[in-house]
Amino acid sequence: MSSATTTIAAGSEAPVYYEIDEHPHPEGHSTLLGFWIYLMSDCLIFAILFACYAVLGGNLAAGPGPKDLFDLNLIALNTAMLLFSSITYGFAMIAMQNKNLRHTQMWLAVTGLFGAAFLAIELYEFSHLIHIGATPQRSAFLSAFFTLVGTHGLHVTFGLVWLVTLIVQLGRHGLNPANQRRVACLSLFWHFLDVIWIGVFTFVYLMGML
Amino acid sequence: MTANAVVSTSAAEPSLLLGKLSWNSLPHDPIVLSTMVVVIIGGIGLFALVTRYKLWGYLWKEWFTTVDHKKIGIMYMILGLVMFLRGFADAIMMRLQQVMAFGGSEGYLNSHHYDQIFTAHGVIMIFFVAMPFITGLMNYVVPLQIGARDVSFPFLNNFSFWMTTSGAVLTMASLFVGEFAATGWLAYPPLSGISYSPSVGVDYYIWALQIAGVGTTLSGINLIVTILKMRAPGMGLMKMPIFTWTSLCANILIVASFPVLTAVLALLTLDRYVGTNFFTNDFGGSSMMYVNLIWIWGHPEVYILILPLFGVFSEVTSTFSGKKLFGYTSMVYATVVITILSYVVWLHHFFTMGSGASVNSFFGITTMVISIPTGAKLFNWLFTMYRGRIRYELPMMWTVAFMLTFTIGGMTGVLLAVPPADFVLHNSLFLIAHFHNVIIGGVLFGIFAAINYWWPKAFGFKLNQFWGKVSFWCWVPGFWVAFAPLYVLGLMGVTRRMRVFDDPSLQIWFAIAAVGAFMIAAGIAAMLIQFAVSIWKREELAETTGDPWNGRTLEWATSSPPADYNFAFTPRIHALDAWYDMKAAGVEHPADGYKDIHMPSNTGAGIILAGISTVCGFALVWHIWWLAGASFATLIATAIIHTFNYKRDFHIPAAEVAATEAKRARLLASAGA
Amino acid sequence: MERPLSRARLGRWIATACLLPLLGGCNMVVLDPAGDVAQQQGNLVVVSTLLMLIIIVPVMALTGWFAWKYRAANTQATYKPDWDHSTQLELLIWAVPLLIIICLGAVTWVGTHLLDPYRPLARTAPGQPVGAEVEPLEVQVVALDWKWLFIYPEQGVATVNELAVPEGRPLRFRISSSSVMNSFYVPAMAGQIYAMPGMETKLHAVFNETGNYEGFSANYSGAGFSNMRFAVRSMTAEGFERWAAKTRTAQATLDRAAYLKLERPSEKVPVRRFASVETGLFDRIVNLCAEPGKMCMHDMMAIDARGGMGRAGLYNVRQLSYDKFAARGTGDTASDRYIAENCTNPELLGASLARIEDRVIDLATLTGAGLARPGGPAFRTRSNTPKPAELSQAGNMDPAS
Amino acid sequence: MSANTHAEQVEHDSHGIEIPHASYRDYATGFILSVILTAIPFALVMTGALSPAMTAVTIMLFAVVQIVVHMVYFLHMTPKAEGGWSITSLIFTIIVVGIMLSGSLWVMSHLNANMMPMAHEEMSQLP
Repeated sequence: MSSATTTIAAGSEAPVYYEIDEHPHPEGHSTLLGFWIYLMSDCLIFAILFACYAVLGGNLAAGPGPKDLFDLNLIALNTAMLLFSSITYGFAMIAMQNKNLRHTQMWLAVTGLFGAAFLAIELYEFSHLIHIGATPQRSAFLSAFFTLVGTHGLHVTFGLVWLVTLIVQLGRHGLNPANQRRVACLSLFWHFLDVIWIGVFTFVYLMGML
Repeated sequence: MTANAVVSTSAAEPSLLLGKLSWNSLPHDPIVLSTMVVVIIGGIGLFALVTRYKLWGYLWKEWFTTVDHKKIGIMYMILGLVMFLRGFADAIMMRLQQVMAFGGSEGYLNSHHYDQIFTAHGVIMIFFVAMPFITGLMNYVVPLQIGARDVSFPFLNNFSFWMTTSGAVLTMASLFVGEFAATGWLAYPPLSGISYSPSVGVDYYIWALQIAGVGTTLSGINLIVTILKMRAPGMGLMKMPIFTWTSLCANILIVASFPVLTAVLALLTLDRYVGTNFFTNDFGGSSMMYVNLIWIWGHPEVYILILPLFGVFSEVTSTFSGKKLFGYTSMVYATVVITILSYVVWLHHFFTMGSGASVNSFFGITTMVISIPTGAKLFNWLFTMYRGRIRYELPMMWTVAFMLTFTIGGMTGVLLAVPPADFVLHNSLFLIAHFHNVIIGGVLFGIFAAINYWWPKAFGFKLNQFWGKVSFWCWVPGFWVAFAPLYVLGLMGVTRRMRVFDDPSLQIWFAIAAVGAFMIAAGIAAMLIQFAVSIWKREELAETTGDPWNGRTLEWATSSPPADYNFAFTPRIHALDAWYDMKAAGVEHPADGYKDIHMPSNTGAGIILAGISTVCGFALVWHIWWLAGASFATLIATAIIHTFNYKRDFHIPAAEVAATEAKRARLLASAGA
Repeated sequence: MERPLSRARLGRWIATACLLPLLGGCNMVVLDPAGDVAQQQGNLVVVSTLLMLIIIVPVMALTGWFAWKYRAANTQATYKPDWDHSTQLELLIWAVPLLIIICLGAVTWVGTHLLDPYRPLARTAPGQPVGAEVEPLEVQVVALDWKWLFIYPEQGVATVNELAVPEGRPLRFRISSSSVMNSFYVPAMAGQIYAMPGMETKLHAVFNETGNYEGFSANYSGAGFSNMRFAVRSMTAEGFERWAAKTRTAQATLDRAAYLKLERPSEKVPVRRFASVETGLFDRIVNLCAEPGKMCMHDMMAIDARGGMGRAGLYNVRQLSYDKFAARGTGDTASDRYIAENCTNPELLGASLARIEDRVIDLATLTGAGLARPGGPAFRTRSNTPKPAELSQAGNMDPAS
Repeated sequence: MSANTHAEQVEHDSHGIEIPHASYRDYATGFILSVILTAIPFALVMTGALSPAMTAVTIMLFAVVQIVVHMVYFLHMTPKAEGGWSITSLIFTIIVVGIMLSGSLWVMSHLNANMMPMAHEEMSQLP
């Protein structure tokens, strides 16, 4: 992992106790791992929300259930948006590998558009539900539903803010190592949200419609 | 006496400008009022002193904005100490109330006040005393032990500290502005729901913990990555000092359990603020779900607190017995096993909530199983002492006291894990005695051992022995005098959180417990005197070798206090107990060949962000929506602006390193002469 | 189970004898209770402690001994700075605790199942099995803010803050709460169990001695918690009959309206007695539908189990018409909503009731794996379950709905 | 510190960053698999081709597979990335999540069955 490990090993007879000819840990060499561990902790937040949905999802309080409220066509569209944003983010990563700043920015922007579309659809769904009276306050099921899906939506929102910031930062500083790291971190974040969404559409929407 | 003791803060219609905040929110109670006056006068005095001696610039530059893990560690310890005094004041007040409130006497605290006190005591002691203490220790020691120059994310470290402080500030603010939760430290709904706790107390609780929780989680991530990525070359996992191992496990537990707390509290927040129905009685909510979830966090939390101290005891025992740690490998495995097992025992906190027998016995037995690795650890310390040369310096005294005290605490813990036994002891003073037995006897004694052990490293002088011993001999017997009566009372069927009592035969036991509490108070006073005397006589107690205890791990290879960069040359590890190994091999520190050292720069972003978070939390507590919105927007904007700062590091020139190291070499030479 | 427990009793005497000089005169009710269940639980405390002392005592002795013997001043003692491993010792320090935990685990498994509060009593005292003909006395317990309500369906009476029971007869408590979590605990009788709103816990116990005891809430429940105590009077069977007869002559009666008044927060409430109780009141309390016009939880859950009421269900939310929480400090009742009782859709209601009628209650698995199924009377739970038809009809006829 | 040396430092550092290597092939494979793995569950539920129980099992299976696909092709999870620590932390998280979910469901089903007014008949099915 660090280049220092290899420096000394060769040849010297007496064990070396201090690294004279030192190669420092490169700055930010822990960032991706740190960010990944953050994602794991975020994953636990979602796990708790899923657990709540699993336990409370059946408590409709004599109100409407999933079948009365969900529109699978809308969710299919939503899922498609998120999937497209995944692949476009992938293209941004490849553009970055190829040191192509313009393309990186462009693909990030496209990703952002898909993400925004996803959010818009979700907001439409929520406002529709609230409009007909299926508010989070109506039943434990709706509380759990809005919170789980809404938390995912909040993450996407946060991802969008980050995405915009990053596009600006790329414009200012180009593909320097710090920015490359940030693009890579956001990539983890974005794809992680995708993984969560798989859980959401399977367990909340599809299972709800059975 | 009727329910009118409940002071209604929601009587006035919330205003647009100040939300629920009004003159009525300030204290009426004479006790709180006088405390407030004292604190305000003290605060003004402190402010004046700092201004008088023109220390603001120094504090800002050297401490508040620092990204040096050592200084952050010390600031955590100070935070823990300050909050410890507050938490202990609560404890003394409870002891006094319980000894007075007999024979129809109401004591001196009404329920509104008393219920807040026991809640605040629990919350403060766990979140703002024990957690800062252990985080501070890990922050200070771990990078030194693994031969690193700093943690992986120095800025994040500063930010985490200030977020923890921000939570503490909110908790303290609740003392004077409004009130704190009167729900017990875990705030079970429906009691903590808006229907039964309509005032701001629970909101303070929620936001203080949420803000501090951000800090704790981030610092956990930071330390995990530091340990995984920043170890000196040659330090394989099985060559890591045992304290680093236990810290790693504790931080894994932090990262894998605090999000649960965050999520649960967020759901409670939604219930209170938005009117959702997660934990309400009606509309399909389930309050048992809250209890279930919060203990999924709560039990690992216990191990978060104790594991690092197990590491401390291991280091101390090994150092002061002048021996290698017995059974290092089994110690590591025991730690890892405890880490995993701590996730499968949470239900033992609510055996009496009505689960079936198979669930209860499953969780009872898993709980007992944890005692096996814990027992193995105790044996390992025992056999480390065996055939050693034990020097009874203060850290070692605390360790022996720990071994004797914790064993009893462990035993009563296993007892409580037997569900039928728990049915008669749950929520009793026996339970209180048990967990104080492990938390004081384990966590606090460990922290005292650690403070005495690493103080010379952090400040360059030892702590005064005499006052240390006075403190020790007040604390340890004081603990037993204070808590043994609670074991007895528990067996007499007395419940926790009681404010008044009927049965006069109980009073004597509460009186004994109160005496114990005052002995502990004397112990705390002696400890503060110890610090003061030691700072006063720091020239006499000066420690120039960097290795006052004939230590075994890498932190003792540095000067006391270590240079900003910790190690001028990164050490290379060949064995467990790296420094002992280096001493045995007679390694000389290289005298020249220094290079520029790459360092992170200080930044004010952490304290600014945390300050805004405090404002935001306060606004949310009081439903001052415009302020909450504005401060949240500012928070995000500030964070984004901070990311536009790409220049976060600098280099210490080789010449400066050489000068620092030469100075140290001179010191060492003079010490040796 | 007989033998280990009698051995446990011996252990208990030993332990008590050891502690006696220290604790002379103090009444350790947990270890020396008046009821068989609490007695067994207390014995388990002692047995477990003794089991653990097998290892705790040597460890503490060794700690003291090593700490003394290997002090630096004692240069006579062996000093082996590099000795850090011994396979035999390692085996020992893992194996001995493991063995003890295995024993303790076995004790726990059996004890937890046998002393499960849901499990009907198999005996009233050592060597006194409960006959098939014995009907346990049912007491319905409600934790109110901040007092206890006891309803005796068999006697048709109710009390506040006074629990009177006949000695020697199995007791069957059905426990709930009106607002927040409490814990029902009579240390002299049996271990505690939580009392929670909208839920029903059960406790089976028996008193083996007559006398006056104390019960209380063991889980903090708000401002009046400290005084949430009740008198427990264990009487002879005849004494209990006399008590019940006397209670039936009391002035007050407990119907839903009286209950809703009683439910409001108050502290240090003196003993009150009610000559009669509205049928099904306890079930209404458990189902959170003592308030007029509010849908009962079992109806709600039956509807939920069938997929809810659809979008139509969105409109059956009503505002609470009275100030339930005022005394707890909430001035704001406008936000307290509830779900209206469903009387407009008889078809739906009929279906849910049919489902409730159908249920067959079998508590057999409560015996736990590997344990004998207790014989005896208590499996007639069915007769004790809510009579929903009656309940709902009462609700439908309520003028408020 | 002059801007000049700082820039050099940055240049030097860029060698140390371990951004996982990605290729068009990876992303395309991942995307196509994801589309298939998403479309089939949706179709199954929308058309009702299988019995509800069968559908439930199938879509859960598909979800698990799709999560793995995302992990491999989008998140570039390999046992070697970050010295194996990222996959270790992932496995640890999965274990903890598994414990939390299954434990909570088990505990809550017990509590509900034991105490909810409605659910006595479920008690006999409890483990």
